[in-house]
Amino acid sequence: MNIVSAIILTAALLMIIAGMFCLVRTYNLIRIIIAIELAMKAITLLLVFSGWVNGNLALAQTFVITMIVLEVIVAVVAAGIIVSLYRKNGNVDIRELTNLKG
Amino acid sequence: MQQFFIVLCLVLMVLAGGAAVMFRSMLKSSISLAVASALLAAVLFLMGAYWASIFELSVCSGLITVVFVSAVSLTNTDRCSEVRVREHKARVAVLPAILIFAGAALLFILFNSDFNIVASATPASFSAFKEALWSLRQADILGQIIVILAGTFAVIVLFKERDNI
Amino acid sequence: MEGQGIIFICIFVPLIGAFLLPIIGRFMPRLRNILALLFVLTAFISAAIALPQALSGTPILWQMELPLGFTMGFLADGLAVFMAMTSSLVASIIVFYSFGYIEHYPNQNEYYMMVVLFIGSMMGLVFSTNLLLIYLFWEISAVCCWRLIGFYRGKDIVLRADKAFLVTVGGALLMLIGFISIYVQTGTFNLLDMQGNAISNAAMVLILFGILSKSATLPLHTWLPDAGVAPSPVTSLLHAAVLVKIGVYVYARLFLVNFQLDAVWETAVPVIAGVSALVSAGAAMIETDIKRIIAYSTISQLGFIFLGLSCGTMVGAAGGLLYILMHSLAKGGLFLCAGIVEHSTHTKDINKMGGLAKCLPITAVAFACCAFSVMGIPPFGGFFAKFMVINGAATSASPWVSVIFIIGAVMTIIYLLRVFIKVFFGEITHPDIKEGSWEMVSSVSILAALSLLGGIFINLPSYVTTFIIESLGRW
Amino acid sequence: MITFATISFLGLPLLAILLLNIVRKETGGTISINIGFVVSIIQMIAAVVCLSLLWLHGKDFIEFSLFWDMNATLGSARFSVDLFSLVVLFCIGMVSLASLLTAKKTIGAKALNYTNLLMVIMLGMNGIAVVTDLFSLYVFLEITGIASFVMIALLHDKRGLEGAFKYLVMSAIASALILGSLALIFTQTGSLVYGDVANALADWRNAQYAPLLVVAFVAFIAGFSIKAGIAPFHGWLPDAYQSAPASVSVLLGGIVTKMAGVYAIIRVLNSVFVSMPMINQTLLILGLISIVFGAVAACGQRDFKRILAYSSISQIGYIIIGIASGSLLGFVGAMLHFFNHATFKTTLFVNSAAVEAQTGTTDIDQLGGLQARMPVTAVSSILAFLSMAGIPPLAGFWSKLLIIIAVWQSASVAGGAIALAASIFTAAYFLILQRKVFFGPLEDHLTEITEAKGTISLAAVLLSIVTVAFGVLFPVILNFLHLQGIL
Repeated sequence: MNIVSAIILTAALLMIIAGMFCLVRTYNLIRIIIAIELAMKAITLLLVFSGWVNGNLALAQTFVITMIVLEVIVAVVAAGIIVSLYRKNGNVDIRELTNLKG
Repeated sequence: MQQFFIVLCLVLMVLAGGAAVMFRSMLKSSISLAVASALLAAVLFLMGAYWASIFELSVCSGLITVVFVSAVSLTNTDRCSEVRVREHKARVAVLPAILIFAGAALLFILFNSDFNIVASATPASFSAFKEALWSLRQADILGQIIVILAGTFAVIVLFKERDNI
Repeated sequence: MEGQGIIFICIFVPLIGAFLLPIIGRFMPRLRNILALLFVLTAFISAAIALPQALSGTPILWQMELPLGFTMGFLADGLAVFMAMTSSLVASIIVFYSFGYIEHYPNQNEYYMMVVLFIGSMMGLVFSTNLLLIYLFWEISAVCCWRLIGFYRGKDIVLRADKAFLVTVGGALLMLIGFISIYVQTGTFNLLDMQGNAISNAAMVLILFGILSKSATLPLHTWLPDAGVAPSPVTSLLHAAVLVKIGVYVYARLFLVNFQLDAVWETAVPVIAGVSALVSAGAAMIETDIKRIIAYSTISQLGFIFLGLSCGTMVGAAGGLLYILMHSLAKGGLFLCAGIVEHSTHTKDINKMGGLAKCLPITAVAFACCAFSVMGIPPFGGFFAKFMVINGAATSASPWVSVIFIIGAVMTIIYLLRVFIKVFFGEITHPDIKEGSWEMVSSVSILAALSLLGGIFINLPSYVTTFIIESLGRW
Repeated sequence: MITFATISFLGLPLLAILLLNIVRKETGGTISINIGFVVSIIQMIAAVVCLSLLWLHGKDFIEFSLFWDMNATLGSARFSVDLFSLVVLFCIGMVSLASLLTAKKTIGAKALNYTNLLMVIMLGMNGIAVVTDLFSLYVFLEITGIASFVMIALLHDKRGLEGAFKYLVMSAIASALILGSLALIFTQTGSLVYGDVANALADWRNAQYAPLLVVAFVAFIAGFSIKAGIAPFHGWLPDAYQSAPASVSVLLGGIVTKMAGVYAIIRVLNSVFVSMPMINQTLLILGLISIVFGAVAACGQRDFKRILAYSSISQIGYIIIGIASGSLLGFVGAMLHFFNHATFKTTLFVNSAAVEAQTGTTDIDQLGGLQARMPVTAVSSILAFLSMAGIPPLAGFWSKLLIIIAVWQSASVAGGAIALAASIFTAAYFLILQRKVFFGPLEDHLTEITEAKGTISLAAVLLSIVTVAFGVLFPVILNFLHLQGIL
């Protein structure tokens, strides 16, 4: 394994860890989505890296493009839900989401 | 040289990602995310994935940032982002330790696996990319069409319709 | 093979007919009642028609080949037909009794449907030759029992119905685990293919749990007294005709006819039965609720049946089988009498009753006859059956068990006499009550008469049961 | 004929979306629901047609494509239907129909949006059923997910938005896990088509990259377990089910999470990760935890829909252990249980929709004795529940039996026994629910309630007929499967 691959994998892992850390650390709904986006960056990197490794970069790029489209739509839906929640609750605090208990 | 730039961009990207986590202000967080995304685009470009890089730059670091910034401004929550430090001191200390430990274990596993690298850093030709996209990935293109439809309906439901409750 | 149709009539007329009853009941309640009785009687008559062939040595058999060893079939051998006749006979008298008892309550459509479905599942169970079919009908009967116990819909009543359902279904699940372990060993669920196989003790314990939960024997008996909140015809059905007898029958079918058991069970099962008989007899002596007393007496008497079937001698097994018949008739009668008493006095507490023999003379006589049969007073049928059981136990490998049962029999006499005297003699508490409707009174009279006749003409039933047991060729 | 039938799975909902948005806004409501009926009924017919053609020609699967040339380069992401996907496609049509029947009475002014999203979600689920490529599988999973978030939030109420957000976050995490694992697998295989990956992984045990694949598998199973709501990863599922509008819960509970999680796991296990004991054992343990946990947790709930949600977790466990047994019998059992779960769980959600529509609440403490007032709902719920608790002769018993025999024979005796004994908890929460809602005395404030007329009752009746018929005719079905050489 060459050094660049090692650094790429490390960077991807660090981004995922940053995302997970952010996910459990925040009360803010928007920041939760930012955390997920951070993790998705790492996944993008991993996908291109895998194409780079096995020489099938063209295929890897098509994956990345499809994935980016999906990512955007998820972000838009999430933002829409957050804005609607803000209109109901007056804030974007996860501690306010207590209507569902069992 | 190229490898040096890849590494440099990666380091900067991780730093920007960390900044996105650490900033108190939501606006600054979103912009850090955009920067991380742009740096990722640079990495992808250097690795030879040109089209992925263009998409990453325009869509992720452009469009998604717009979405986040609008969400932040629509909800006026730029400043009220509180952090869970006060209530769960113990948990906040333990968690990074677990994460870093898990990460180290994963890295160890990955470094011990032997990647048979075939063609590192050979940029894909446009024709190969076109072939891959249009004839191999028909299902994904159909999926993209459907997901854009879904996004449209989502916007209609979530933004356009006035709620009557 | 001739006459397979008769088994199908016997099983499927009540099973399918049950679902017609609520539809008919919406328009013509009277017709529904008559049809319900007719369906059950059909089962009885077709079982009776099948009797000669069943005893002839070439029983009627119908089978459907299925992959994976799921092969299903119905077999009308002597044991099955005897059981089917006993159940459907008592059940048809109970259905007739319900005409009078149930007519003022809501949910009658459901009641008749469930009763007939109950009988149908019993008929299906006795003829089954497949462990899966046995389980299938077993669970249908549990569902019927659940709806029937909850007939009055009170909060407490429904809770007890749930308890009964949960206990019997839990036992049945354990039994199914046992069945599957047998299946994995042998590769089939078909009983005919594994005649004479030995089964593992683990499977035996699991199946025994199922049987004990259904027959309400000691560790799993508590649901049965609680089920007394149901209408009297239902309790009578549970105790006398169908539910508890299912457990006994499956025991006979699996462990007398089919599987070879470890010798240890010839002691273990009688001991469980003996403890159950004594403890519940003790409980019956201190209870004051008339239906609970009779319920505990059922648990106690089931001990006798189990003893007979499990003691390992031919006389005992024949006696156990005979006692199934005699106990069904007598216990059915006792519950129906208790139903009349409850209907008239609106109480179940024996301390609040007395001197009812004046107002309810026929009921009192019928109650006495049935009680004598259960106590084992000659010349009633119960005497001969009990005598055979204890005789069989005394000549078996562990004769000391019979001592326990003699004590149990004495206790039976005491607590049944106590009930009888408290309720029907002494101070008159309810001077202005009347007998129940003619359907109710006549059905208890029939049951009492049958208990007596069964004793007087004991030759016929005892010949049949002995013949059935002999033809198994075990001893 | 066959081309038409196969293409209708993906083409018809697309066409319907076009049609739906051409009609004028004012009349859109009723027409859109009717268009939905047509689409779901045609899908059911198409599934049956394909199934019979499959048997007539004696084939195992049919390949097809939508717009492009079928015979393009090797390794392209093409579509294919086989027995299992056709059963599943039939279920999708059936549950969509039930959801539409429920929606007709309850959805009101949102009919057009609802139908549009239903078409998208059908496209997503049909896509999951027919793709032959791991990445396309992910794409369609995501489509299904996005459409379901929006459907949960359709009414714009606080609860719906909250449930949708929780689902979205968990689903996004699951997607990240799945995609990361795909990237790791892709490094070694160079393709994500099922067959290619299976070939590349065939000798995984001896390969140098085995540790890498272990990481990939862990991420993969975790991702799909989140999507399926298997026990340690189930947090979002009850919230999502409870908060969704009535007709959407029907859809979610009946089919969506089963498609997104369970079907995907089964498909991948069957065509890609063939016979890997490590994965099978993990899934067996997860499945058993789900069965026991879901059933026990359901006993403590006080909301009709939440009980159903927890019971879904429990029932999914049965499907998972069936497939984890690794034998053909287990696979058939899992397939049949999938179908049965779709019928009886849909029935129950339709019943909860009926109760909600008539009484305005799903809190079981406020209900009681509804059987006298709503007989159709009560009887169909009893049948569905008995089927779920595995009481013969209803459908659920047979599929559970096959699964348990398979587990017992091939994997572990204890597993089979636990799975079977856990049915007692199913019976327990069934009794609690029946006692509080339908059985028992009629509450005073409910005396004015009437049966939910029209399409809701129709849906309940149709589904009950399927449950009963499947159970009673099971020996015939068993024989038929045997003749086809499947068992």
